[in-house]
Amino acid sequence: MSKSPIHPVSSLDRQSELENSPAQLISLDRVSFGYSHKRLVLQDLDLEIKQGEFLTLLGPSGCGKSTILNLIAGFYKPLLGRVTHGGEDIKGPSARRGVVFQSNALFDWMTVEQNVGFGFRFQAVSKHERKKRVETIIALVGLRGNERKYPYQLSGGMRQRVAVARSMVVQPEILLMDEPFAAVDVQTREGLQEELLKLHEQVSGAILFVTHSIEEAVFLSDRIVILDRNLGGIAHDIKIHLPEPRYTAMNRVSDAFNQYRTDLYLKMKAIE
Amino acid sequence: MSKSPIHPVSSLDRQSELENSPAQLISLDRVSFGYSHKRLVLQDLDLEIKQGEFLTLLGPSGCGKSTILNLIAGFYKPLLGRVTHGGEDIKGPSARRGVVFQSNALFDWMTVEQNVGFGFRFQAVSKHERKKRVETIIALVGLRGNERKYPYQLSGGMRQRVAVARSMVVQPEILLMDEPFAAVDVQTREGLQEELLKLHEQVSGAILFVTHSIEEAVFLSDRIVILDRNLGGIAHDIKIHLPEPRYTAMNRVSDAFNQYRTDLYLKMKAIE
Amino acid sequence: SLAFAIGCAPTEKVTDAVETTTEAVTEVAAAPAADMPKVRVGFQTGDINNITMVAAKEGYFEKVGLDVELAPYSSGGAMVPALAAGEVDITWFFPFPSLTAFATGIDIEVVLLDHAPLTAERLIAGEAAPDVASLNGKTIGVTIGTSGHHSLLAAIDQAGISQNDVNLVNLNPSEMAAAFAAGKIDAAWTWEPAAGKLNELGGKDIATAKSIGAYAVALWAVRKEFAEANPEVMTKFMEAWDMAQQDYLADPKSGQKWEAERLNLTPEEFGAMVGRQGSTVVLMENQLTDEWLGAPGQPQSTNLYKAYEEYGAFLVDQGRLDSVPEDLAPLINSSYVADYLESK
Amino acid sequence: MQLKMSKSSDKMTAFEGQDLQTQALREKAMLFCVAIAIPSLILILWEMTTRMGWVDELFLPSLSGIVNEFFAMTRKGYAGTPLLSHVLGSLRRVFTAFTVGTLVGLLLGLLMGYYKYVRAAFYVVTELLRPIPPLAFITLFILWFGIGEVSKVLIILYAGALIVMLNTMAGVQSCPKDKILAAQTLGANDLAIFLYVILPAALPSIFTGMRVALSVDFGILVAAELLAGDLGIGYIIQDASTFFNVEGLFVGILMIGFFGVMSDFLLRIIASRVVHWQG
Amino acid sequence: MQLKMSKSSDKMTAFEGQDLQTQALREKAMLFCVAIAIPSLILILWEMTTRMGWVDELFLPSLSGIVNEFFAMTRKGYAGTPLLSHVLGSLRRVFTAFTVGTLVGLLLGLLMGYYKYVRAAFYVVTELLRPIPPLAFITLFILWFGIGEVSKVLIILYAGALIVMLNTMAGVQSCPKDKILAAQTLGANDLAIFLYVILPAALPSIFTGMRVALSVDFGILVAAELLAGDLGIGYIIQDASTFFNVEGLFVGILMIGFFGVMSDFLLRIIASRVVHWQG
Ligand SMILES: Nc1ncnc2c1ncn2[C@@H]1O[C@H](COP(=O)(O)OP(=O)(O)OP(=O)(O)O)[C@@H](O)[C@H]1O
Ligand SMILES: Nc1ncnc2c1ncn2[C@@H]1O[C@H](COP(=O)(O)OP(=O)(O)OP(=O)(O)O)[C@@H](O)[C@H]1O
Ligand SMILES: [Mg+2]
Ligand SMILES: [Mg+2]
Repeated sequence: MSKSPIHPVSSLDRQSELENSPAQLISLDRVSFGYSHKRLVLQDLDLEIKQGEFLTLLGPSGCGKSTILNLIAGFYKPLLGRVTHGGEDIKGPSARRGVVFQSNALFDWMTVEQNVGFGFRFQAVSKHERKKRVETIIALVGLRGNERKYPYQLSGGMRQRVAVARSMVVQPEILLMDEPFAAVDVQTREGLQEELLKLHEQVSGAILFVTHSIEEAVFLSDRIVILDRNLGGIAHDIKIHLPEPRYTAMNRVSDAFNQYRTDLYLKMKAIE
Repeated sequence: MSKSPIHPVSSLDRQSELENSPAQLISLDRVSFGYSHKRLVLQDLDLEIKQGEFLTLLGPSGCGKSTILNLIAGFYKPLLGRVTHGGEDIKGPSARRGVVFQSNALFDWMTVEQNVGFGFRFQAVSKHERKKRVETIIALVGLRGNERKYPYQLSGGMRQRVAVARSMVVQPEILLMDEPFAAVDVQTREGLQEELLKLHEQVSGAILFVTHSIEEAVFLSDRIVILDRNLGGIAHDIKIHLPEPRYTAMNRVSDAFNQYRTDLYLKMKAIE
Repeated sequence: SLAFAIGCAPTEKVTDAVETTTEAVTEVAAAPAADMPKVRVGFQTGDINNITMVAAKEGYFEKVGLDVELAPYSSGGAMVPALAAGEVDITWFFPFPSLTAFATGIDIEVVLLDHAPLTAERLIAGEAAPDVASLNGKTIGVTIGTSGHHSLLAAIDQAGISQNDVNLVNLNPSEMAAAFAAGKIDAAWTWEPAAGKLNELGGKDIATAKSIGAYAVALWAVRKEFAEANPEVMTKFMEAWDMAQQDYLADPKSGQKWEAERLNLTPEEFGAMVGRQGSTVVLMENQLTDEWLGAPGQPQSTNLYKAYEEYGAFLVDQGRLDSVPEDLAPLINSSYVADYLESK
Repeated sequence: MQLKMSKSSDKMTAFEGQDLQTQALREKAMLFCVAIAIPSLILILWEMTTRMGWVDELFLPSLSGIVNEFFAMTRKGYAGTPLLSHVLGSLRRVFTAFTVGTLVGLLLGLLMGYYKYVRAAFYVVTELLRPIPPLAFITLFILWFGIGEVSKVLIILYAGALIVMLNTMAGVQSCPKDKILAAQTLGANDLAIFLYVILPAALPSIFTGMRVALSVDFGILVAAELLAGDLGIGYIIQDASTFFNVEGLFVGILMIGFFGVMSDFLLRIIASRVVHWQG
Repeated sequence: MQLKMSKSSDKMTAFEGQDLQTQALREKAMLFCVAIAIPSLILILWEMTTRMGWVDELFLPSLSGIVNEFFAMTRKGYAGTPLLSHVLGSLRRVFTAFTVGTLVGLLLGLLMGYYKYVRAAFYVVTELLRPIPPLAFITLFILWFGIGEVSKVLIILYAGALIVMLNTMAGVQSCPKDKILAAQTLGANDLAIFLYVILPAALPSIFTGMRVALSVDFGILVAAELLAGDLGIGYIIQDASTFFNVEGLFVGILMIGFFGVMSDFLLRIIASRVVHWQG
């Protein structure tokens, strides 16, 4: 991956593009939420995600990152306020919003092909078209040759690729990823990060990413939101400018990267 | 922890101290090993660990880091060559060499106190003395007040502290730690790293540490050995000079740290 | 017949006999009972053990100096392994299990006859079959491989029906009533208490062991090894039995209270059941006739012996026993009764 | 705090009104009601069928008849023995068999789990014994062990012991390797590892085995008391069958059900006390 | 490559000689030998006890006697029926009961696992039924279902069905929440989630239940064939007991053991084929 040719496109183009885009894909509007009556987890949260944006949530454990993700996925409803997708209230889970779980949540009884093709069962897609698209996406995540394998025959990293491919295939407008790479080892994780960036480049759609790793957040994101300990308040909202394409090894050790890293590290420390 | 006063002692003192120490605690002498006849994992490996040294092994997955640790622990025997501790061949597991597992391997049916005190059952230590030493070490790892709790009542980070305390109590001459903090979240991990450094300062004894995280290795180690993909050959042997005390937050974002990090990152990339 | 039907008023003579023996016993009881071995006496929980209970509960065993331990068995079949294992010394059951035990090489001998239940075993049918002849094509419940099975075949044979024209269903006595109530069988050959239940459910008796001329007797068998080692115990047992028998015959109502209680029945219910059995008690002095045990050393001429021969052929024919010993004489030993009667 | 009402959909956790816990509580109450209502309904229907004459009492005794029979038994006893003696007799048998069977199964299971040669040695025998029902052994047990309590207890014991053995073995084998290694690096010898590490690690599995064994032991009671019995709930069931006392039969069956459930409940409580560390 | 020999200690994985795999293979072979040797030894000892006259044949028939009896049965049949008919009769009963019981248990278990109200509704009844032995039901089943195959199959069926039900329920409940959520975000409706997610996730547990149920079904065979029996291995066991044919009894017992082990083996193979994804 580090061998892919580097096109030193300034990321400022990308940032200004996002800046000028009027389209708010997801919007949380004064959202309050709690799992029980005893304690609120989020209070009056405002958050917007633009079309095509790669947004990462950082914050101390238990601050409500997963909760925000669950609300957008439609697994829970806000107590107060609105969570909208393209202006419409989110009523429940939908194929328009893909989710990748830390545990990958693959169907162990289906082959890679069947897992990836699962979403098509519920769409009016011709068999031929379906086959073609499954093939394409499997190639895209670098799993060609593993179509007939079962999850137990794959490594942790490969399993996460299948999970990503499975969500991509139904072309969701946003992909919600809750610490998707936390359970794989460091080397594999870096590979997966680069794959994800490439995929994001090729497939339109926003990504909401949750992680605990500052390095991962800096490397991946267009924008990082740091949440407060205090009822999911937003402490910082930072745009990341790194040279395009993102997925080069140099972007992990460049001065700009180290600067973001140091800055975010100190900001996080301040919250704790 | 970031509030602890910073004593800017040059770490060169510590390095030269280690340099001048003649005492080789553990020594691997032309060691070859394989789990089956089909394939060797280590070939002709030479490695020495000095008394009091904090040595970290880095290297690609499957290169043999855990294998080296298992050989020193006495879980396996080398096929060829010698593994010695204080000049004597290692014949099997012993209380002179503590081990902390990634999974923490706590005894779920014992309280924190009982877990920590377990090693005393096999030593001629008076009940009073035992109690006192268990108390001291529990305080040292910051678990006072949790003596009567069971592992399931503790967080992941607290469990790892118990595991460390349990190994420390029998005063091993070396502590072998195989990715001990890989399964806890980032914030907790940083706390544990700082605790470990403090403990290492107070308790004599060497530490052999295995990790995949370059940041962790740089932050913790006196010396880092990077293993090759090729039969556990040593690719690099690097001394780390960072200001003492190590356990300050600044040591994670200082220029020196970033330099080590970049250097090691590129060295690791070159191996893969 | 010299036997007394239960329920008949006992003669003065018998009452006298009871009194005299009771007196005799008191003297014997003075003899040290300590050197007498413990005797394990078997009884059947699913059947009626009137005289046995009288002997045990009224203290006749103690009076003669026997140290008796009663051992409950669910059926006569369960006695066989117990005899083989030496778990029980003396026990009562019916001819089939005794023949099974003898044929499989367990050393036992029949030493005493208890009673002859002449109508306990009977064929009971619903309205569809007023007599045996009308059983043609019907379903009949029977416990395959028992004396009931043997008798049923004899009954339908006598009525001129071929075995192939009836449908025999193998049922345990405990299952008969349920099957009859559910209308799954038209008739059943069985014995008390199941037979009584069938009557209660509206079944009519259409044949009995007596009506078809079958031999029916409850008999006492002893492990030969035990008997030969303890002849005095055998004699004492006969003595106690004699006394209990007379006591029971003197006042059957009172003698039945033990069993009525054990079987959870009112005295009236139990009395009716015993009445249906139509049992005749085989009196001590009649044991040595050819109708019962016969004289010592001459069992071949007895009705019991002839019945055994017939049963043996039947069981071999049914494939339940590989063979039956040519000589069944060692199975019957009336010498202990004879010894007792002599000493009396 | 005033909350807007959000339309509830059955797929989502809906929050209605101010008290979020109310709904959870209400659901629990509802579930409890259903759990009580259905059995009650069955009982009522049962009583109705006979009261209304829908079904002949011969086929299904009335509920009240069964209850009456039960009280009659408590007063008069059954077959000349007080009901309590029957119950205690059966319970004593089950618990003796359960205790001894558990000990035997535990010992064998520990050895089989720890030493693979012991495991290999017993494998074929235990596999072959497992499907053989106790009922088949009655004659042999009379022959070998007589008709006393020994036989009855052994009949109940062996099936339960096999189950405890298999579960103990699985428990020992499931003990994480790293816990054993950890104990070794702390200086523990083989015996200490066995006592302080392997045995506790196997306990959850052992208790699972014990619960299954206890339920099986109750199931075998009737067969065991077929063996020369004159006492016990199993005896009542058989005797009631013999005398076609369907009401008595039901009393016996329901008593076995009751004591089975009760003792399982007790064992569950004990298990959760002993294996408290699973949280 | 020449290797130095290192002194082996039993605590360590010792490497001796050049071929490291030899030892693992040798150990496997040894274990297999032990697994075969012990049962063989038992058989030889068994034959000896009677040959040498240590034990009366009445108590323990000789092995050769049992084998002879078996061959005699294959030739002459038992009680006028060919042995094959007995065996097929029993197997047919067990497999009918097993199939129907599994289907019933599966259906109930799926519903109970999925809908908590269904679970609540059945809870008390199933808990109470569980410890009640089939033997206790014989009289009632004759009353309700007659004396034919239906009763026999039902006696075998109900205990097995309960076990499959409980395991299916547990399997459904153990389906990871995130797999269900993942299916929802891919557009799956309730039916699809049930078919493609919950059911497959429950399969391993269902097969475990089926294996236990099958072994229980074999165990109940003797009790079931106590009911109006005239055919079957269970019938042979009882009839041989009644006529104190200890050799015949052993043939029956060993046949149940054999078919029990065989069918479990078969089911295990099927299970590993169906639930292939567990690796
Ligand atoms: N299902 C639930 N029921 C009740 N409380 C919950 C539930 N899930 C989360 N919480 C609580 O809500 C708060 C926010 O949890 P959330 O999982 O959103 O945090 P997070 O930022 O994702 O934390 P982490 O980094 O540890 O994953 C926490 O206090 C947590 O304990
Ligand atoms: N118990 C074992 N039996 C057989 N092979 C093993 C065993 N443990 C490890 N190996 C193999 O030995 C090699 C070295 O493994 P080792 O666990 O030492 O690597 P590692 O550097 O610790 O890797 P990781 O970073 O993934 O933990 C690998 O190829 C591995 O597959
Ligand atoms: Mg989270
Ligand atoms: Mg490793």
